[in-house]
Amino acid sequence: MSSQLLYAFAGVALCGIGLFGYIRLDHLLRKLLAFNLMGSGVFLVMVGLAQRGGEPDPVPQALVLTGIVVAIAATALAVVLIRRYYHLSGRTTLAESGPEPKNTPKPEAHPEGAEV
Amino acid sequence: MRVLGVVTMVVACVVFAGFLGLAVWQISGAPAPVSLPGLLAVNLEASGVEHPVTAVLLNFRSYDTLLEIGVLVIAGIAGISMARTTSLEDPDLRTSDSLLYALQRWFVPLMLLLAGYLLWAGSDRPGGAFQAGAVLAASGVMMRLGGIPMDFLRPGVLLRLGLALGFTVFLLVAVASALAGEAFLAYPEGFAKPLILVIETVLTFSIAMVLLALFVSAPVNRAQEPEEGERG
Amino acid sequence: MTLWLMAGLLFTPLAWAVLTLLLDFSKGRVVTWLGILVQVLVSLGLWATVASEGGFHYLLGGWQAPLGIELRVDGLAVTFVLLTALVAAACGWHGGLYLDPGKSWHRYFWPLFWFLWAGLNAVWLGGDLFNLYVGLELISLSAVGLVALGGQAEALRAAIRYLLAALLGSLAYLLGVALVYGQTGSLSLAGVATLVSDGAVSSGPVFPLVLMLLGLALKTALFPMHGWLPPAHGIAKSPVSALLSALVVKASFYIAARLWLELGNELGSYVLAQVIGLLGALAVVWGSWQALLQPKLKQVVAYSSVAQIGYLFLLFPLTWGVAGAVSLQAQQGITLQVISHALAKSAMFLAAGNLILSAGSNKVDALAGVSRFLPFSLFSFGLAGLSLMGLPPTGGFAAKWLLLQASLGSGQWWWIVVLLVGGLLSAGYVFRIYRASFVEDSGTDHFYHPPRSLEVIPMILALLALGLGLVSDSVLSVMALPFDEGGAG
Amino acid sequence: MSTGALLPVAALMTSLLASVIIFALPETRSRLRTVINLGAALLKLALVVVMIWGVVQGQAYEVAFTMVPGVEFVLRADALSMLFAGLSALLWLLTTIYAVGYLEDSPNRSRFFGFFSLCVASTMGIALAGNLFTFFLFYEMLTLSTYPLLVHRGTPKALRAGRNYIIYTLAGGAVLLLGIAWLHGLVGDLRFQEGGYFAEMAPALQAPLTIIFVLLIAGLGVKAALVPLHGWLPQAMVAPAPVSALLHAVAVVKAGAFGIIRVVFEVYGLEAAREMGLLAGLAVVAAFTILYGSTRALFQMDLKRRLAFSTISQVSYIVLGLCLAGPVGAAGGLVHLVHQGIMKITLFFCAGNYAETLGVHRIDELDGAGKRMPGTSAAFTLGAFGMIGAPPLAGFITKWTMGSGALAVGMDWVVAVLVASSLLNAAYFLPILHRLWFAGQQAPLPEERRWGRLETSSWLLWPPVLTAVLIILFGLFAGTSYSPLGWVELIVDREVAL
Repeated sequence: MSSQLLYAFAGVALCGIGLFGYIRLDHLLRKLLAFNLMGSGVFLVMVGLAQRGGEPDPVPQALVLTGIVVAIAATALAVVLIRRYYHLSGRTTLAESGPEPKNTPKPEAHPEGAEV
Repeated sequence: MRVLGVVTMVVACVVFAGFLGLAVWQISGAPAPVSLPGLLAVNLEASGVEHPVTAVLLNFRSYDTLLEIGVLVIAGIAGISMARTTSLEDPDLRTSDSLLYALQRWFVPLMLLLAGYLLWAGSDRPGGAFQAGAVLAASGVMMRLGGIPMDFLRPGVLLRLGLALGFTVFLLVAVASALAGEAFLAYPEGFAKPLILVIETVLTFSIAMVLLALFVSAPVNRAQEPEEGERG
Repeated sequence: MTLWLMAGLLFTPLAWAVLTLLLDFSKGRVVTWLGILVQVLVSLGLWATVASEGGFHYLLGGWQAPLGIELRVDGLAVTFVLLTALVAAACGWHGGLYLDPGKSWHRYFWPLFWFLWAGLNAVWLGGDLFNLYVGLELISLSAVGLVALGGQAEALRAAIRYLLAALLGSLAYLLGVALVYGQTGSLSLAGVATLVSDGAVSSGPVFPLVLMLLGLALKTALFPMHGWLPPAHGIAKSPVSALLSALVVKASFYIAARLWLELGNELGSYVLAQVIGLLGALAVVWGSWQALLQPKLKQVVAYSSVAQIGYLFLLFPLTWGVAGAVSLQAQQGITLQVISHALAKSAMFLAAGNLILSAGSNKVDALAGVSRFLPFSLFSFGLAGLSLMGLPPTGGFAAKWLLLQASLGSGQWWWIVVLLVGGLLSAGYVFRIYRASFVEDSGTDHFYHPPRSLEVIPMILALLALGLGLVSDSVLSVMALPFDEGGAG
Repeated sequence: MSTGALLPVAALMTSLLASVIIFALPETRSRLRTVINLGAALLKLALVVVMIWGVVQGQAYEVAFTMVPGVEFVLRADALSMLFAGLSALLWLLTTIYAVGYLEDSPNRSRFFGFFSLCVASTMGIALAGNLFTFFLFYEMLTLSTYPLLVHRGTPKALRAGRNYIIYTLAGGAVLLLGIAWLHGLVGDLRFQEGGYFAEMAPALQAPLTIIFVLLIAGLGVKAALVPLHGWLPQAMVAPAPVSALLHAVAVVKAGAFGIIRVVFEVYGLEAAREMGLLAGLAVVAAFTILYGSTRALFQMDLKRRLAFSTISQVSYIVLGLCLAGPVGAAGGLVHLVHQGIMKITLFFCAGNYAETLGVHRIDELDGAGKRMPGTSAAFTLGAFGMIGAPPLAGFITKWTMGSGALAVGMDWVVAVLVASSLLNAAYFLPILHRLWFAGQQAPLPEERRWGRLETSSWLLWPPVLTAVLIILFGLFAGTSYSPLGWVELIVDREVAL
């Protein structure tokens, strides 16, 4: 197999790991990171698989560039939502109810608790 | 019980990766019947830029890019829609570290320069609007952390104009091309390069704005509204 | 002419998004209503063009596929474009009157609304796998933004859950696209389809198709991946819920259906088709059952969406390896189901919004006496309910009839059970609302009476859903139009 | 579209438009509402008469368009549909008059009359439907438009009755739909045609056609209240009297029976149905229903409830008549469609009068009511005797024709059933009559209201009197060609002309 294919398989591995984190972790930020990991995996597969012949293929590179922008936009939006959600509910997970997290922020207290 | 769950998850992910790897392996076996790079090389002159990636991004598949910027703007909008205060400034986030402050004096101009270079380089070697915008945004983030007040970051008309500027110009070009008789997004003969340059420049600015806005937006406060039907 | 129509169709929503971003809510409302007018006219024009001259390919940037992006403008696409125009117009109109201009953040409703519309059009017309991905993300992010617009903790939780699900879904889809590109070297759906059917590529692994379908099913909230839908659709503002249930979930399904119809027969398998159909059937039963139990009005409607979406996935078993005529019946039935559900469900959500506004509570029990003092919104709700129950002469009934015929024709009789039982269950939750409204608790009218204009909108949509059944033949005839394959990549 | 084709549409539209306008009217405009109601009813009656005239001349009114790919929406006026259309048009007029008086200054009237007209519109549609698909369309529409009438009072009891009604009828509708869809998949879109389609039928279709027949009958039997599908009917009598009258005489129950007639006569064909041995089973069910209903009626002390069970038994006469599978028997069954209608509506009108005027609901409170309300009681008596089958009233005609039909085809046991049920009818009606006329009034009447010199409001009095007169006329002039019997014989000639 050509060396480029290594990228593809690295991407495959990343996808697997990312998926695991995505379904396993509860903390929203960790979930988000897992998602980004998976995303990178997908991009690697895309580029690596396309240029298996040896010469680079600019089209998937352009696609990946677009994909990265989209992923960043989504991630940033998610972070904003999570941050506000944390502040309003004091939670860092989607758990419907349950024990309040240790450090529920008081309105005046520093909002960016170590939680986030 | 908990362990069992973890194990099943691990197995599931491994199986998934296995299938994926298998698919990749099978696919890599056979050559692809269609070779876009070839087509690309043929049409590259007509695209108006030397660098194939930029050509794909801003000419061959410019519709993708247009929508992509749209996505970015959406994220920005949704971000600032969280804001309930007049300014996005969040004093809590200021760290007045003298060393950082000193370094900035050097770094910020340098980064601006770099951004400019990336933008310009985009046409014939790796680089382009997004990379430049990212660097620009990064310098903004540094300024922000360094405690340099950034009052222009209000969720006012100016900010929103900034968010939308690049997108607007891109859109206008697209429509102008349609009105010029070509198809939607088809650059008229010879205008390709200048138009693309213009687009890239404004895009850089807007991308930076969006990323920065998203970084600083949603300052924390208790404003909220009741759910539908719950009078309050 | 066509050029102008296309440019208008693609340009208007994006441009209006920018315009309304710069204005405040009330000004944005005026501008939006102007834009809605334009958009509806353009969609009608395009629909008429296609209806008279047949479909065509539109080359963006003048570049042919596979190098460039081609839009596939055929009967089905323009039908959905028109549908989107109708429903979105109604929701925009309603939203302008329903939302409180006093809240500064409501101004962002308009740009998000327009971006959503742009994304939908992009998906209906898209013929390029990656472009469809971008369109999907456009839709998802604006939808999430709309859900979160309230900014209240519950809404945010729902929005985050929705966002995470949507992201995972589109990522799976993108992975599938990456594999397909690696396999064929082309991104144009039509191109890939021809390559596969010619055997130019060893039809090879099913995995990419499965991956894409899985991702899209997650975005369409197919049972058991529906968990994110009810909270999001239930808690959003009613006009938003209407948009989400009526159009947004359909977008990902539309792509899945296109993929299946183009590639399914080569890459799909009987088992795959049956499994998807089974999940759909379970969705019908489970969703309706949950809808029967929900204490909140909008939760009932949201779960009914889960159930109604289930029907759509019967497309997969009913079009795989069956006679052409049967497959056609199934496709027509599903198309009708999509249209009628879009109309009925938007009507239902808007009416529910009005009822909640009137009763001052979102509990079902709070509706006691509604049928006496403000029957109008209840009427709209009820008429829409008929379509969901699949009772004649609504579009829902026409769809059910065609699906029954398809199931009989394909010999897959077990879907008949799903269709009939599903109809009865939906009758169960709709009549539960009627029943609550017929209770005579007090002789006094303690309800807030919303302005007529708010009440008229859902009624119009409900009547459209009702009338669809009567004209379904002519509606479907547009989809059967010849499609000139000239310029297909 | 020719003017001829327009007639059925117009007949449908009169009540549809009426309902729309009435819904739009504010609650307070009761005068205008009444005018619209009666106007629409009269107009419809006129239209139907015109169509009947045309049909006699052998004219065919038909309008059709493709609704769903492969299926047509057909409205058509033929002899059979006119039988039902005429009945419902006539009785709608009377019931409207009655309802106006009955619901005087009670709440939610615009809702009530709106759905009331909608209900009649669907009945008209059922009568005029030209194929099973169209029939089903209006059949379900009927279900929905009657629900609000049933639960009109909004009491827990009414709501419960409504829920059961909906469960029964919608489930029945689903079964019916399955049958229709299957038939359509098997042999395509079948318009109703005299003599049916399966006279000469491939033996291969025998099995599926039998199953489909069962499905169709089961679906229709729910509304026709065939035992064991009758559960909803006795509860449904919580509805206001005009509604029960309509339900039992014209709308729901008859819709089911009429559907069965259509299926047997004009889809399968009487002959084919018999050869396939489908009618024998149906006959047994019908006979059982007749006896069961009458027996249950004996033990009801609530007047309307007793009438409800009597309906269950009486409607099955129609079905039983078909099963006799001979021209005479069929005529007997068909004519009962009309006769049962007018007799039962008379009885329900009277029951409503007792309830409204004297506040009497139970039979044992009726003592001496005859002297207090002679007109109503006379009408009631006529209806009761009609049901029992005393000559020369309408009911007698039915039973006589059916009996001779049974003998003609050698199904003598049916005669036994008829006699038995007549005895049972007598057993549960005569005691009521005795209480009305001969028993002296013991207890004071629960809540008596006075209407000046008449025994009750004239709105309430005249409809039952009129229908009572009709009972006599239909009986006396059964021989003439414009009596229901004459008309039915014309139909049967066309249907069973083999």
